[in-house]
Amino acid sequence: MTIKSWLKPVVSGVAISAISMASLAAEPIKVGFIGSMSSDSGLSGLRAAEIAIDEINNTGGVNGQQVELVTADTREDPTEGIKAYEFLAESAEVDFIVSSSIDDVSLAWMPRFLEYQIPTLDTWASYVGIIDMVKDDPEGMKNYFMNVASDEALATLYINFGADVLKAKMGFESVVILAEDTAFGEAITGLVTEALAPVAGIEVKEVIKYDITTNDFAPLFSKAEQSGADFIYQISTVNAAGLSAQYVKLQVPLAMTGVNVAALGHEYWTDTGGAGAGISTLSPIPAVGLDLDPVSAEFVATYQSRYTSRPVMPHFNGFNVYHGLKQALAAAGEVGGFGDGWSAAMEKQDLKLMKDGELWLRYGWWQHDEIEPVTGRTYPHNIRFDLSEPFDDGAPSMVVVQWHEDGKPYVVYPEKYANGEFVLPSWVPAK
Amino acid sequence: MKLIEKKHLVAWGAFLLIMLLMPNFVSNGTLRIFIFANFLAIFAISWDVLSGRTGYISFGHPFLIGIGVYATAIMSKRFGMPVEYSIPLAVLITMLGSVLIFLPALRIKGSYFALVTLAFMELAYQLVQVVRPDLTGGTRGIFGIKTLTRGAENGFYMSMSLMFAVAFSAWLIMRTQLGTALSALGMQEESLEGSGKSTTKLKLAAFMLSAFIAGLGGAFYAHYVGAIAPRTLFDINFLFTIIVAVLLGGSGTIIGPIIGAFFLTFLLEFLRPYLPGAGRYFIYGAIALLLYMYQPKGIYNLLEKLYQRWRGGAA
Amino acid sequence: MKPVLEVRNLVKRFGALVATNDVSFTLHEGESMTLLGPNGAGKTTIFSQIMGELQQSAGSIHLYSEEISRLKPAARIKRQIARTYQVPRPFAELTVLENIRIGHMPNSIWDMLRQRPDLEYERQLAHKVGLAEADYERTPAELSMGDLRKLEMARSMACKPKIMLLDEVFAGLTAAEVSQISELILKMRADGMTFLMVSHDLPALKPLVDTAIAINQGAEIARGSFDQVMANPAVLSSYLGEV
Amino acid sequence: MTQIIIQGMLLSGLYALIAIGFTLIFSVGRVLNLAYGAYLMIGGYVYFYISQQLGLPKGIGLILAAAVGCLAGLLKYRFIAKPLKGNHVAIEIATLILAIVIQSAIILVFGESTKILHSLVPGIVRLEGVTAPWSNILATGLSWVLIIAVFIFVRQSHTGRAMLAVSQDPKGAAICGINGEWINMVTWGISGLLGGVAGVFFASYTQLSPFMWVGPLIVTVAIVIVGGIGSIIGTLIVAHIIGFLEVIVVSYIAPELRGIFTMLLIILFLIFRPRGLFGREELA
Repeated sequence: MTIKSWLKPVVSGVAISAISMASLAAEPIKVGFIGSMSSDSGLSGLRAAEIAIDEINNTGGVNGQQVELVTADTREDPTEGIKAYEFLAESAEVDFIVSSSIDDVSLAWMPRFLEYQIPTLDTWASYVGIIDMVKDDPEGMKNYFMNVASDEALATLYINFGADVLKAKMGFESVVILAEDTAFGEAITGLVTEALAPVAGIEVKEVIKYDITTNDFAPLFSKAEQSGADFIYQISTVNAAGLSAQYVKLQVPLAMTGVNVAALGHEYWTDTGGAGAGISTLSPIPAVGLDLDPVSAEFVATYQSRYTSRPVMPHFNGFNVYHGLKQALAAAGEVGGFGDGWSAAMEKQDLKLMKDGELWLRYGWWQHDEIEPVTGRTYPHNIRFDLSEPFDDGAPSMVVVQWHEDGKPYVVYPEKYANGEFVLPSWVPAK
Repeated sequence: MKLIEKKHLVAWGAFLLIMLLMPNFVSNGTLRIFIFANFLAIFAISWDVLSGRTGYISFGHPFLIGIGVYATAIMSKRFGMPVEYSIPLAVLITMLGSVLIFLPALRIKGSYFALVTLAFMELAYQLVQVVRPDLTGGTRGIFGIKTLTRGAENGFYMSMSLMFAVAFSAWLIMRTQLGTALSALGMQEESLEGSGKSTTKLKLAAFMLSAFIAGLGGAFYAHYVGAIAPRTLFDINFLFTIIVAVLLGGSGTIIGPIIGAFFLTFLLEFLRPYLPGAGRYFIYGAIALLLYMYQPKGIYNLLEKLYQRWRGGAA
Repeated sequence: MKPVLEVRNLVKRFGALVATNDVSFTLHEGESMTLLGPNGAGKTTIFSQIMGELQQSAGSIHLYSEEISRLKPAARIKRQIARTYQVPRPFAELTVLENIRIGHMPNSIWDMLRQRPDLEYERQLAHKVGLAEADYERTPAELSMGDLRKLEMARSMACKPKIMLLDEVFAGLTAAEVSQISELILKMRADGMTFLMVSHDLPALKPLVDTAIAINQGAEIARGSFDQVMANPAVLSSYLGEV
Repeated sequence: MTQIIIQGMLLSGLYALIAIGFTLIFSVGRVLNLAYGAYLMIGGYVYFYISQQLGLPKGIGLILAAAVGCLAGLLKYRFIAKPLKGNHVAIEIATLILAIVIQSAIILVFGESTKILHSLVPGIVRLEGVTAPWSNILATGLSWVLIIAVFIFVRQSHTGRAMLAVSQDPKGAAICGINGEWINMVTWGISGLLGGVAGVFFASYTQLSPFMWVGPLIVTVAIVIVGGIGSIIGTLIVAHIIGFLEVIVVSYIAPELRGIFTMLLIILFLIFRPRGLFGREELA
């Protein structure tokens, strides 16, 4: 007799007594959360999942079944991510997984997803290659969804920002790119050099690559200054706070914009000790500084009454987890679980969040054969986005956010969402 | 004493049998934990063959493992080479790469040797990001490496057979005169030379054996996890896990590193529900430090002593 | 008798200090020679140069007419010369038999892997030097000084030398052990072994040697039979000077 | 050119400052304290907690950073270096484990995210078109002062000479009535103190993170290895060689190759000239 067969009667005995005590039938639905528990973005996602599940359980659960949350930490490390995914799939035996994993970690557990086929929703990773996998293998990837706009969509809208604001308004004609030496840095550098120049008419003077372990950016900023460019385009995901803090400490006399992941968090100002002024970054929406629709605002109110430690405001992926998890559970409710029909039911989910009578945020999906008009390609199972004004088909894929010297983040682009102007830091001379 | 006796073979057989039957006793989740424990045990044995025996402390073992990992990942992913060729080639490349840390060992030892190997690991970490990122994947590493198995049970059997094969072969080798000579090298290098043995040849043998195991473990590991990143590979934390596994289990033995690897991996998993984040490493590290300070010969030695006391008490 | 070991005009300098000052001698097959002299006279330094552990500053060393001055220690041992140390340096965590095994195991890695140890031979050697059967599986930490010396002898003998250099072979031994080792050396002499010895135990040394060379401050001061050398006034004063 | 000189001087000053405490322990105890990087981290986080989270004056933050660093040094001596006396490799392994423990403890208390320290002295100067933060100029000045102070202390004071004696011949020193225990404690304490102070400057120049200890540790090891064990002047000179080398590599060759030269220096010196440029003695 194996331990397993010996355990079975005991376990089922416990289960039976539990059932007889509770009038509700069946076992709970298990939702797994995978993300980095010690990072702000991971915590945002986790707390959003807790809130969403509590709300669903308080209104009777899904078809009478209660929902239970199981968590697994990735430490933003691909190997830990694989272990965490295996833990959720095999030890916890969850029915559904919501992920706040960064790109690298999602890519690492992707083979495990293909193996287990547990319905999974990504809320942080934006790598367009994963959406391409859905395109190429619709059957194998049928249970995978990504409710953040893929990075290609982010970059495309950013090029417009270059033309409309940097060139037209600020008069910037040339850029020096300061990019971390990563695959992400290389990809964005490629997009910017290939599209920013021809589309927006901004010349790329020089590309400076730096090691992600760089402590001292002073020589790099000197180099950037000497290039004679009008502004710096930074691509920084790993060491972002350090780079922007030194930018301010050294009072580099050039405007800086681009991708700065640290500035996506509400704690950015306190983390940098106020040394983050003038930095602008693209942000997937909902972003810091973005006004909220009533539904999301209520979620934030609940969040802030429940959690007092950082992050005090959920990151964009917190909103994605909250709305996305509810959609996933609703789809499961419609078809009686996370079985075969779930994917089709999930594809039909379409949450339109309105503010002042206008479409503000949309959690819907691109369908398999639907072509996005601007890029001319398909994005199955990616969140529905809109790349051009007036953004009436979906939310924009991103907004540009800038931290001003008053310590507040403002949305400066696109026009429809803007609540502030793109300005130069006080020490930077105007062009 | 170093010869092979029946009771040893019986013990190995029992160990193999328990491992083979393991999937019947435990859940798939536990099997997954065993898989990582098996790989850690392989790396720990590799470290011990070099550092535990000969006394040349390697602080750069992830460097060796990394060569194997990257070699097979690049060959199979970037050049589409079948795994049957890429793994043996990766092992060969690792053995060649180990010459880089073997040469310094001819001149320096002790702390200095440890530092050189540490520097090699850091150098590899930085080079891998800069040199040909189209091949190495730069900082992000390589994803979607062909995996050899699907499912926890298959992964378990693969890693377990590999670990068992490595452990048993290493054990057999350590029972031969070569094993005796390698241990002697760690105790008294001068006397060994004074007994007419070429210490250079013996060191080379130890480095090659260690690199063989590291390369083999690394290559299979790459094809198990399917994704590698330099940050977690050429990492002091990874080095720490390997060394601590050996020291806790008991260096200079084969079963010690296995015990250490299993103990550490399961401790980490056991702590997961209580401390989901990196805080687990605090408890893990504190236990490692205390054990190292007060039981430097490791758990194996402790068990042996307890067994002898128990037998003494029974007799 | 043919010459087996020739030392010609050996010089070793450590900076300004001359540790070996133009020493020459020839050792013939079956001969037993001793180097006499106070502490620090440079006897062990000569041993180390013969074995290749120290490189001489000038002069040469020949073994069976072949120059070995530039060979590594292991290569010299292969040419059938071995030594013991003033302070025994056993392999602390190996057993007595394993310690002996190090001496006679093959040189090639492949053979080390393939060949089983010759346990019978190890036991014979251990028995020959007078180690007790009960000690065979013990580690050096459990042995007396006398047994450690015997172990050193056995390990050197396991290299199958024809010439043995014995450094302070009687130091730290009880009277009984001294006579045991003496007997062993006499027996090996009878079997044709050539010896070069250093010892402070002059009475024990005397019956074992044919020739003596007295050394002081690295240079030879007298040569002849044991009694002749000991009667030399320069030798006496160098010893007395030490006291 | 001016830019290279100014940036080189500032970076080198910082490197000299972080290396000096490590040199001290290496020269007296002949011990590689791999948890040295953790002193820097402790100093930085203590300063962050006191002056940024509690909002107390920066001076108090700096003093407490030094005090906690000193305490960490003393504890490390009492509970690790002393029990493992003489076994250098064991101390290295134990301090490596300790560094990981400290790293996890900081993650438990402060979380994993990067923190930015306010500069000890805010503001910048522009010299010939090159920006130099006051805080770095102060760090450079302080590193010179501390190095000279330690140099004078070791050469002139009774305790300092006793430290030299212990470093050269522990047994001889004991015979001369020097209390080796006391000297070791003083050395570990001062080393921790210097590490704590250096950590504040290092972190305010760069940033605070639980993984920040590895980088400076490697730089420090390089400086001590290349400079020669226990050579205080060697530390100063080599800190400048490495600092300038890094700035030159970043400005003229390629920024991403910056650390590679440091690593090559370590490897080449350890293999071909283990006593370093100015070293006194070889460590087996």
